[in-house]
Amino acid sequence: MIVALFWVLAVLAAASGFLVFRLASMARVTIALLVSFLAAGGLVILLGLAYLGVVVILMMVIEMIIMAVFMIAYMMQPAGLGSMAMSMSHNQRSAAAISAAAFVLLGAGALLAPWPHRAGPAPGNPTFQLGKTIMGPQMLTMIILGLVLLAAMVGAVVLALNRGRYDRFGDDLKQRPPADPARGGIGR
Amino acid sequence: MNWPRQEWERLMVANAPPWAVLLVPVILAGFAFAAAAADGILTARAAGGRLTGAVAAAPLAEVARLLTGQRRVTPAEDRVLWRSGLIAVPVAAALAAVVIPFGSVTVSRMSVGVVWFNAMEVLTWAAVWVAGWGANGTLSLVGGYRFVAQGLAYQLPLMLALICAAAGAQSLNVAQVVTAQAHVWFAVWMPAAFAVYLAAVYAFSFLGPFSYPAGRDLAGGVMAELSGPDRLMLQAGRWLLLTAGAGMAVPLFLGGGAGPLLPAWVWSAVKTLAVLAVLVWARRRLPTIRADRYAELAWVVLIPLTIVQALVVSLVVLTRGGVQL
Amino acid sequence: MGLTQALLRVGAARPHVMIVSVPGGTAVRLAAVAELRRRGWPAALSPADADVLLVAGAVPKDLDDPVEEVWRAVPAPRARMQAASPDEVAAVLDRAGSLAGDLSRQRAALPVPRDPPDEGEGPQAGGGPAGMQMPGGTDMPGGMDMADEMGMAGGMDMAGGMGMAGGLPVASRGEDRDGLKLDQLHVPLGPFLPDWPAGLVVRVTLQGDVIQHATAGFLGVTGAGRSYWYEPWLRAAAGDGADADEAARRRLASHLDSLGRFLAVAGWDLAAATARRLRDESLAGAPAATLEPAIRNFARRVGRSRVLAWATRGLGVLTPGEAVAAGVGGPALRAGGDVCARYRQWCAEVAEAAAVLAGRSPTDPGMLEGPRGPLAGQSAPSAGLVAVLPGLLAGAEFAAARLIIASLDPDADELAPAGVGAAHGG
Amino acid sequence: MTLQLFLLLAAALFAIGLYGALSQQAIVMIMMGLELILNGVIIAAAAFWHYLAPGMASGQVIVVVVVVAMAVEMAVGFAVTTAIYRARDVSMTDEAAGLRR
Repeated sequence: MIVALFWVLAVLAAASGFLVFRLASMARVTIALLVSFLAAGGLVILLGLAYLGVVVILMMVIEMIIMAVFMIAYMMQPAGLGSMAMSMSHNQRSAAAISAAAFVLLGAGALLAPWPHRAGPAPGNPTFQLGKTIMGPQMLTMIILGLVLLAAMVGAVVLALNRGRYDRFGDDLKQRPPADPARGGIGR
Repeated sequence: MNWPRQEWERLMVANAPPWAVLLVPVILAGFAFAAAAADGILTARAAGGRLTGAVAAAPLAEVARLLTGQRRVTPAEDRVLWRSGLIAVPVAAALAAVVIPFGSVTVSRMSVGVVWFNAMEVLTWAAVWVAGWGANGTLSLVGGYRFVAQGLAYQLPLMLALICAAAGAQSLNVAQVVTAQAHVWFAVWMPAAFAVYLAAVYAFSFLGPFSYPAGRDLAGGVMAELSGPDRLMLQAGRWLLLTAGAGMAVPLFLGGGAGPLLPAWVWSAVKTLAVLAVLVWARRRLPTIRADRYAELAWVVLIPLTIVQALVVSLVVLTRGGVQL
Repeated sequence: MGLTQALLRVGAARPHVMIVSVPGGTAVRLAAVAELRRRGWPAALSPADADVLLVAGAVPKDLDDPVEEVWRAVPAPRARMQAASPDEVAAVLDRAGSLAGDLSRQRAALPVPRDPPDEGEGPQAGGGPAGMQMPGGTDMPGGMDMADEMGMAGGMDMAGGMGMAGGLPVASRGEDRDGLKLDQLHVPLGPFLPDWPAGLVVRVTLQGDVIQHATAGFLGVTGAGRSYWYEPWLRAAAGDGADADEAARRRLASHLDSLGRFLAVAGWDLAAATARRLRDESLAGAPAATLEPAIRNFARRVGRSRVLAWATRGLGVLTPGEAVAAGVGGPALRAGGDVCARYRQWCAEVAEAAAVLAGRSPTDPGMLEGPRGPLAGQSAPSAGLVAVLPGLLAGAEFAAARLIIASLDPDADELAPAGVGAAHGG
Repeated sequence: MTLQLFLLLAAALFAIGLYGALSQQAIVMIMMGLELILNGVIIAAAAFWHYLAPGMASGQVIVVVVVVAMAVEMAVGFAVTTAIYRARDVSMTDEAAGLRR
């Protein structure tokens, strides 16, 4: 039963991942990638990491839908209808060769490497194990991740915005309410 | 195959037989029917109509009507995505309900039930957006996008509200969240989290004040192009989501099946019905809250509010004897 | 087959009815709505949800095609009915119910014609598929961007300008408020959206759900300037004798009708249902003594709602100066502000009219003007309301635009057919 | 079901993602390729944790880091796309390369 589940999820993950670069409609592309992630999340759960698996599912749904919004906004012909669905790829052949080589290399490594045996028993609760680790020995990792996330958020907003505070509040920053195209919900 | 047994137990352990999984959608649908019937009665009363047995049975008649209805076909629709999105909504509701304990019986007592519930509810993001997209209609598409906008507003406060309950119990396991409320319900000392959670229940089932994605101004939004069985899927999905949300409020904030005299499952049912009654009663009493207004409120007021709530919960847990691992 | 027939019967016992209201059909519409409520039959929001299409009133010639399009979008089992006068409504609905529940007749009518992929220019049914294929516009799965906060700004993108894809025209692009050149859709709103003024067609250029440009006008104006809501004033003008009581009642009902529409668009179902019930009661001649407290109660609750005010503040600001310049009179001028001010003005006037009815305010028939403003001017009050729409709608998001239109609620029947003009702007 | 099987799947996802990242022109499609690569990394890390060292949380921490990396990649990637699109009206790498001239 578990083996069958593995095969189903594995094939689903790889096949829908492949479909990402074969489908024309941007909505279908994103949903295909989402299916690949959902299958991967299922596999992570299968490996005993329930928390991380469910988090992968949760995060990827949100991420992919936001991705779909941007994909459709910026892509030509997002619906991929008719003959207008032009090819938007380049050096297909060399890309295929390189990635095939990468697969062979990685696959050979996976099959030929002398993997050690399982060291130590599984923890009583892997979620607690993760929590204790990132709040303990791996605290530095978490702090750095937090800073990176913060920097990414600030950087992304700065890059994406076309209106600065002088546009919103006027040259002397005194204009109230700010000149926003739509009013927000807290009385500004 | 060296699968350590205890890992699977943590994941799948149920104190119900495996076939009970099949009961989850049935029980959920039963509660949803009750809610929809109550809603119909309230609608009829507000309009000044007569209250008859037919009004109460209207949800059943509606199912019959939609089952015989013809499916709508629109030009250049994306049928595969459209239909799968529609089916995904009730499926997500049923999957989310798997971790809800009914009395002392749970179909899945997985160790991460709270996160599971959240993840299954988030599936509606993809499902509703795709349902809006697939129909290839302006109003339907705008409705689908509205759900994403609404999701960006409600999701983070909801997550933080769930974190409050989990932190209070020091566990992501729903059964342990219930156990942790043996003395005081979480609703009592986490009122902000409870209120945010209830608002989010409306939001993810896009009913009541959060029916923005299916608003009247959009002639039904994501529902605008749906007829027959397709419409049944999404309409049922909304009510099932509302019911699942109400059902989950009971173990998270209202002490689960705990209560005097009556058996636990009766208490679970009574509390679920009470939450549903409040949700159904209040749903017509507020205007639609548009995402362009709610997003700012959620990010500027509700997220800090729930963070403070989580902080308070953590401090209480620490002072009450610290973390037991 | 027995099962299908049985299910069909059960469903047809409570069919969803889409009322198509056309100019000149106000009285029939009111009768139909009241009859639906009496039977407990739900009103369909879009053709896809409808079993019965009830055309309220005689269809003017230029609305023939739009009605036909809506009908094409109604899935089987279905029945199309027409009620020319308020008295017919009950009988027509009876027939509709039995028709929708008749398996053999429904089978005979199948298949329902599919929508042709391209419909060309023309006003379209809002909820229908028809409203969906953008005439002169696009192939729909064009999307929007989320660049501007969470508010769904943005546009449908399909770079490359015009062209055809899959038999559908492709969107063009244009500047938007985020400085991104994303796709534009040209969408006609109306004439048959739920809670929408009869005959109104607003052609909008949408980017995402932001309206960039709008033109507004009426289709099918046949009323010869005889609006249902102005009947007492028209009679008075014709010298038939002014009945102050009747005028107050009609104005009350008119405002309640507008309020019901506005509250429904705002998604406040309970208040909308109350407004409509009170409207029908006041038209049916309920005694003022029972009507007045209920209306005062309702007006206070709606007028003081903080959530509704929060949701509508700052939308569609119409200053008194602009209003006068456009020829807007009546409550929209007196409110002199945003959507919130306008619905509050209605609430105040509703309470006032109820007080007049109950004899608690001095009655002077000359003082009480028509529901949308005085008829004295050279153009009908609603002509001014339509004229200000393009300016108010430009830059508004879809939901805000619906609220703005509902807060003005122009009435096609005030206009004489000759005076049909489309307002432009944006 | 063995470690090798999981690693083969991870390698397959990695290779597909690499193919996409190399062959696609649209920035958003390249990001899809990167996400697929990271998807492979997630599976590999979880498999390593399960089969090699479940006693240590390192495998889990890698998964957390990768998930965060995905979020960062998304946020910055779309911000860059938005900025380029606004400035030059392009969303393709080949066209963006032309902007230098």
